[in-house]
Amino acid sequence: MAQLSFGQAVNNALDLAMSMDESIFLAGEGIGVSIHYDPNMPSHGLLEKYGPKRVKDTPVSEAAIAGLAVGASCMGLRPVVEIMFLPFITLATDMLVNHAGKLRYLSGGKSTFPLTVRVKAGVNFAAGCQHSHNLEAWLAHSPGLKVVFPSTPEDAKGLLLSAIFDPNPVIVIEEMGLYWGKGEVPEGDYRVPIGKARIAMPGKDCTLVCYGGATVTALEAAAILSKENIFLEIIDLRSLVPLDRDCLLNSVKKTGRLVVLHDATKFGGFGAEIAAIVAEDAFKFLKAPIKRVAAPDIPVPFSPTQEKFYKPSARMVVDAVKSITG
Amino acid sequence: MAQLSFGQAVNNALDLAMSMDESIFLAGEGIGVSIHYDPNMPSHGLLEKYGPKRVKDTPVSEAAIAGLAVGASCMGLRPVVEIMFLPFITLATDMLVNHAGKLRYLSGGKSTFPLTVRVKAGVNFAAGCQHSHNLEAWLAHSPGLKVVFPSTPEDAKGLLLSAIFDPNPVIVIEEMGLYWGKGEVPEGDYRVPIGKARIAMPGKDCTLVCYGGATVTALEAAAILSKENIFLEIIDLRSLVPLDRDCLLNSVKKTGRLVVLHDATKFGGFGAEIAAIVAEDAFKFLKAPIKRVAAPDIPVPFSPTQEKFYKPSARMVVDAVKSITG
Amino acid sequence: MEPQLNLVRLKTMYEKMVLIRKFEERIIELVQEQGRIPGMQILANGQEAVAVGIIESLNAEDVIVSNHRSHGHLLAKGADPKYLMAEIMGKSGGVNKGKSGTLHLAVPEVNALMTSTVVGAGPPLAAGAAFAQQYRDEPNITVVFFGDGAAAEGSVHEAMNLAALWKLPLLFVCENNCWAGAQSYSQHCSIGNIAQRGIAYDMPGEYVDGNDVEKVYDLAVSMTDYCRKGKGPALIEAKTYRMRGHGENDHQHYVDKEELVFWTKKCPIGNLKEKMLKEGLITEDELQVVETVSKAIVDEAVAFADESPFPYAEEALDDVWVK
Amino acid sequence: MEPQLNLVRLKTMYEKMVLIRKFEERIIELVQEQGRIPGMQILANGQEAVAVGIIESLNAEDVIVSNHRSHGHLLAKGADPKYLMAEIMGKSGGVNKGKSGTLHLAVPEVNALMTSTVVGAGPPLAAGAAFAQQYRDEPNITVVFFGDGAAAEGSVHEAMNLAALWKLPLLFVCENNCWAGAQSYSQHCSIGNIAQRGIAYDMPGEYVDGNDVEKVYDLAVSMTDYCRKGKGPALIEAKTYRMRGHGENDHQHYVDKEELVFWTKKCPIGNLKEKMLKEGLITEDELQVVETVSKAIVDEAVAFADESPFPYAEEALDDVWVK
Ligand SMILES: Cc1ncc(C[n+]2csc(CCOP(=O)(O)OP(=O)(O)O)c2C)c(N)n1
Ligand SMILES: Cc1ncc(C[n+]2csc(CCOP(=O)(O)OP(=O)(O)O)c2C)c(N)n1
Ligand SMILES: [Mg+2]
Ligand SMILES: [Mg+2]
Repeated sequence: MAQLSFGQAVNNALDLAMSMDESIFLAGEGIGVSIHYDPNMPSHGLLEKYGPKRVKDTPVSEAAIAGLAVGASCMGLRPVVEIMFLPFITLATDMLVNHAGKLRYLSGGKSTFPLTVRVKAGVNFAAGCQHSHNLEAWLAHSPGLKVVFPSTPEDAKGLLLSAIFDPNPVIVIEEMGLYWGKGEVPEGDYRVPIGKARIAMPGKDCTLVCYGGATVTALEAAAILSKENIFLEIIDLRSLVPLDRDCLLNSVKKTGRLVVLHDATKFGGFGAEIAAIVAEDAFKFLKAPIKRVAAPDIPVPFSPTQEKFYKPSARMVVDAVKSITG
Repeated sequence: MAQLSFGQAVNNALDLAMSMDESIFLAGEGIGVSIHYDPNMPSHGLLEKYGPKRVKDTPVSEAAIAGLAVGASCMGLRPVVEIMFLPFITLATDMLVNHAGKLRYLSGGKSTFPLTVRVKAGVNFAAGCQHSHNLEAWLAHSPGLKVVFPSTPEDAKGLLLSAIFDPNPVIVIEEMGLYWGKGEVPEGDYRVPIGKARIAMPGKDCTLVCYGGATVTALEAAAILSKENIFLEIIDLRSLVPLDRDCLLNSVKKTGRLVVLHDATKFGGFGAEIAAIVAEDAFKFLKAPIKRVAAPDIPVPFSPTQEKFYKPSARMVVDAVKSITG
Repeated sequence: MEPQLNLVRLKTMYEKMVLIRKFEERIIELVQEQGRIPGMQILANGQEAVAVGIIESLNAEDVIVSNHRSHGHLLAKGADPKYLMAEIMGKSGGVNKGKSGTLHLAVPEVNALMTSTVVGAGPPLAAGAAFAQQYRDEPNITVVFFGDGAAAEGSVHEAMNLAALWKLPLLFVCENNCWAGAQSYSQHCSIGNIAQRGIAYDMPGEYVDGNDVEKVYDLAVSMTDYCRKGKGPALIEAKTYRMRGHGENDHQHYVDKEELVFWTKKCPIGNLKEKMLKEGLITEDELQVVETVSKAIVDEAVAFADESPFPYAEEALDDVWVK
Repeated sequence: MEPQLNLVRLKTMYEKMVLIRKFEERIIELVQEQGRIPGMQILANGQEAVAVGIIESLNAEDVIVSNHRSHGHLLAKGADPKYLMAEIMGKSGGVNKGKSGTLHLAVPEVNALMTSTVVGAGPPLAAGAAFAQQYRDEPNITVVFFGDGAAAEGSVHEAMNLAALWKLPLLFVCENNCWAGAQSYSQHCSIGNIAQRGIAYDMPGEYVDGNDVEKVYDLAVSMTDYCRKGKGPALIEAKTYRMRGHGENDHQHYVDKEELVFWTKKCPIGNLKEKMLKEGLITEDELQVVETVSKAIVDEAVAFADESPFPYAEEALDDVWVK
């Protein structure tokens, strides 16, 4: 075990994977030479270590970056490419959704696309709505793509390694605000299986489902609530696709209550899917309405007062939980 | 009233709007000269009537088509552009989601974008998954965009006219399979308000929520069920954004049961939002689990046997309803 | 005739063009027999010389990336007509088990790994394939076929810039068939020759009479040679014509009939046949054999496809994931 | 000095450049005073001559579409520094009520209606604006500013093809500042001069020393004239340099220090000042007035911004829709 920041954990996974398998290369805007000179940035130092053949800075061309990944993976390489921020993934969605996710199917299972796309998310960095826009729900609604969204350094490493060596296309969403936060990270080729959720905190009164940066908010809320003797069971999904339905349903069967939390906007967000699954498959265990805590249905505002207002808070989670418990 | 096909109703709306307002122009791939020579196609005959200044065939450039709409609308025109098929909207999502939906907000309410994007949907035309892929859930999850999805000739006309004269960006999804089907359509400047659902059939036993082409399936299912004395209340949403929450909730409060139906894939589909709203705001009225009938989480297969399997059927609706009634 | 193009090769190319033509003519018949083929059929009738001339310059290991108009490319690359026809009919014996149909036929067996019907998608995919070839120091190259209409897509620009910047072994082949759907070339493209866009990326770009298989082949040989030597990508614009509508339901109401007559006279197959006859390179008997053989191949393909059952509905759930 | 560029204009341009420089130097100070400005600041330091030279050739009714590096463009077009500064600080008195911040400042009052920080998004938006001008037979044109990095985006290609095809009154201005983030020009672009891409669309394309405001202005006059006459779009590549990092946290560890020295000597403001002094076009006193006035304007802007409160949190919910 080592104490690593989230960013270092990602870096460690990339480094390890590259040292294990020659068919892995990295590509993206500033993946080699970066405006940041910070060991907490995911690809820090890898150009120096692996050289420009395997660490490829690209032009500002999101469709080409994604196309590069699709085409190269089909030929047997294992591309790990980066789309800088989630809203820019719009520019790559044709390549990801219509190609990465479908070309294997279209080939009748003959072609394979073992590619990984890393993309940064976050609503807390005062860059406004064209840099901050959580679109994980889009990707999760796209057949043929796996989607993971880690919340701890350990999972950041373990899920990324699993993603890179997965024979299917995997989108890895990284919460930027977490890059500098530290945690214990197993050494070596450590993998976290894609499709398994994590019980971040066991509890009996209410299930709280979250992922990525919202997990931090959830833990804060749990701390507040525990003082009032309300015990949350926090499920950190880790993988949105495939989803760990069993973990979700078992928890709700136990607690009888569900709150879903995410930083994305509420309407049509991924939380709706969680709510719908539970309303469909654990209905009779539900003792109260399902609550969703999410961002309002607006673009992310710039001004600090308003950006803070936008991001779902522990207080909102506490209120939601209390509205359905006791 | 006139008997018009759905396609003619769209055509009639375009024609009327153009004759009423000089600031309206059409643009798209084959919007003027088309490979189809069929009066049931939405823009049939409009080039001849309004000339090439107002009916603009474009290059095959979806981002530019959408950008054209955003830029021209900001200058006070009312662009009505077409993206040929829903999966190709991926190529326009940056322009639509990051620009059409956000630039007004970013301007602090100073700029306005009265644009309309028409796009064709459908899973039943043997073209495979790169032509057939219902992505309405993406658009509905994008702040700043309105989304409508009519199911009858009357609504096709009335919603399109409302969309064109709406001061905000509106995406109008047209179910291709419906183009040739006829119905009564009011003459003249007939508008259907955006944000109001339609009770396509009143009933007492179970609420069925649907939109677009799935409404046909819903009506079929209702006919079957009525023979067994199960009476569906069919809500044809018409608008996904803004959503007619009242209509939805009132119906569920009455029936106590909900089935949601759409042709899009299930996981993360728009049906999840409907289920989540009801599980949140009408929970205590629910007598049974909420069921979703939707396509499996796979790309649309080509082979007729498999494409038929893909598309949710009346039989599946009947089974879902029966599993929660009686 | 150029020196590198010997008679054997010329005959092979002729045979391939005839096979493609017959294969697609049979599709036309099948479409007319209501319901025998589902969906739209986008045919390469009139464009056979591009597919054959370009692909004749390749090795078996070279990769091609194709588009919605792929029958010619795939047959030229050696795909088995049986499996193609079965796929086009949506049968379980199809090369893609009926999941694809005509629009996105992938035939990895002949290194046609990816085909996309999203206009303009081929070039970035092909850049990825060419990158893999460069990365592994392979002697192979990738060829991507796209239309004049596709040239307007942003993805094509991104791919050209990337390929030129990284000197990828990638040949861009723009089949300029004068149409993008119902839009004529001058209605969708801002320049006279798409080949000229090579200048925008510091990449060689040349156009060629796409109805003359010998000329196409000769240019392809020099361009593929350039790519193979690691000098970077190159662009060929093959000027040709789409003889049928965009899909068999398109009756070309918007096409000038004289233009069709003009191009009918420029038929790549008819002209080559005449030329070979005139120069004594082939006999009427030999020509007859070519006809007979290709008809037999197509007959066999249709018989195979007819016999192949439709796939089981539930098998639609397979092939999304590598398990 | 060219005939059309009279002394009054030259002084105006000098004043504008100085104002932009001072405005952004104040931002640098404010960034250093922890917490006074939220987010990344992308500055046009060193590039002032491009904004000023181009925009001086426009009328008030002409439209500009800008990008993440917009302060210079907007100030040159006449935006009020008070409202800009307040917006940059996220205040309710900001030109966009604090919804935008520095990255997407829109100032419709001066016909800067749309600004996007999505690299490459400007050109298609600008094509839409230019289309509206053409549609209404207005005498106005649109100018879009984008970077050398942006030139690699597909959207730029689509917009250029469309604009050239439809002969839209649109001037494309590529500010080639040698960098796209931490990638130098030769690492992201496949050709020597982006201006050359004009050929790919049959559109005039020329490059100019972007640090020489007179040359920029002269070329802009002839190019805007071309666009205004309905001949179609045109492309200017202004060669300049980004003097600061990409954001004030970027300490340019990847930049060759000699290159910085080289470009420091080419400062568009310093050189013009020297030239005007040498040629007796301006006096030291006049220069001092320019300094004093621009400092006063910036002081006033900061004072205004400081006094303006942060917007109410709940007002975040406004301005999505026209009600
Ligand atoms: C992204 C996208 N937009 C639109 C279409 C619809 N479409 C299919 S073929 C075609 C015309 C393509 O023209 P071209 O590239 O010249 O190819 P050709 O059909 O002439 O071979 C269009 C617009 C599509 N398949 N993909
Ligand atoms: C679509 C998109 N991709 C990536 C980015 C991140 N990004 C911001 S500025 C920049 C570099 C742009 O370079 P250039 O166009 O030359 O403009 P400059 O910053 O040099 O003025 C990048 C990659 C972005 N904002 N948008
Ligand atoms: Mg064509
Ligand atoms: Mg730059």
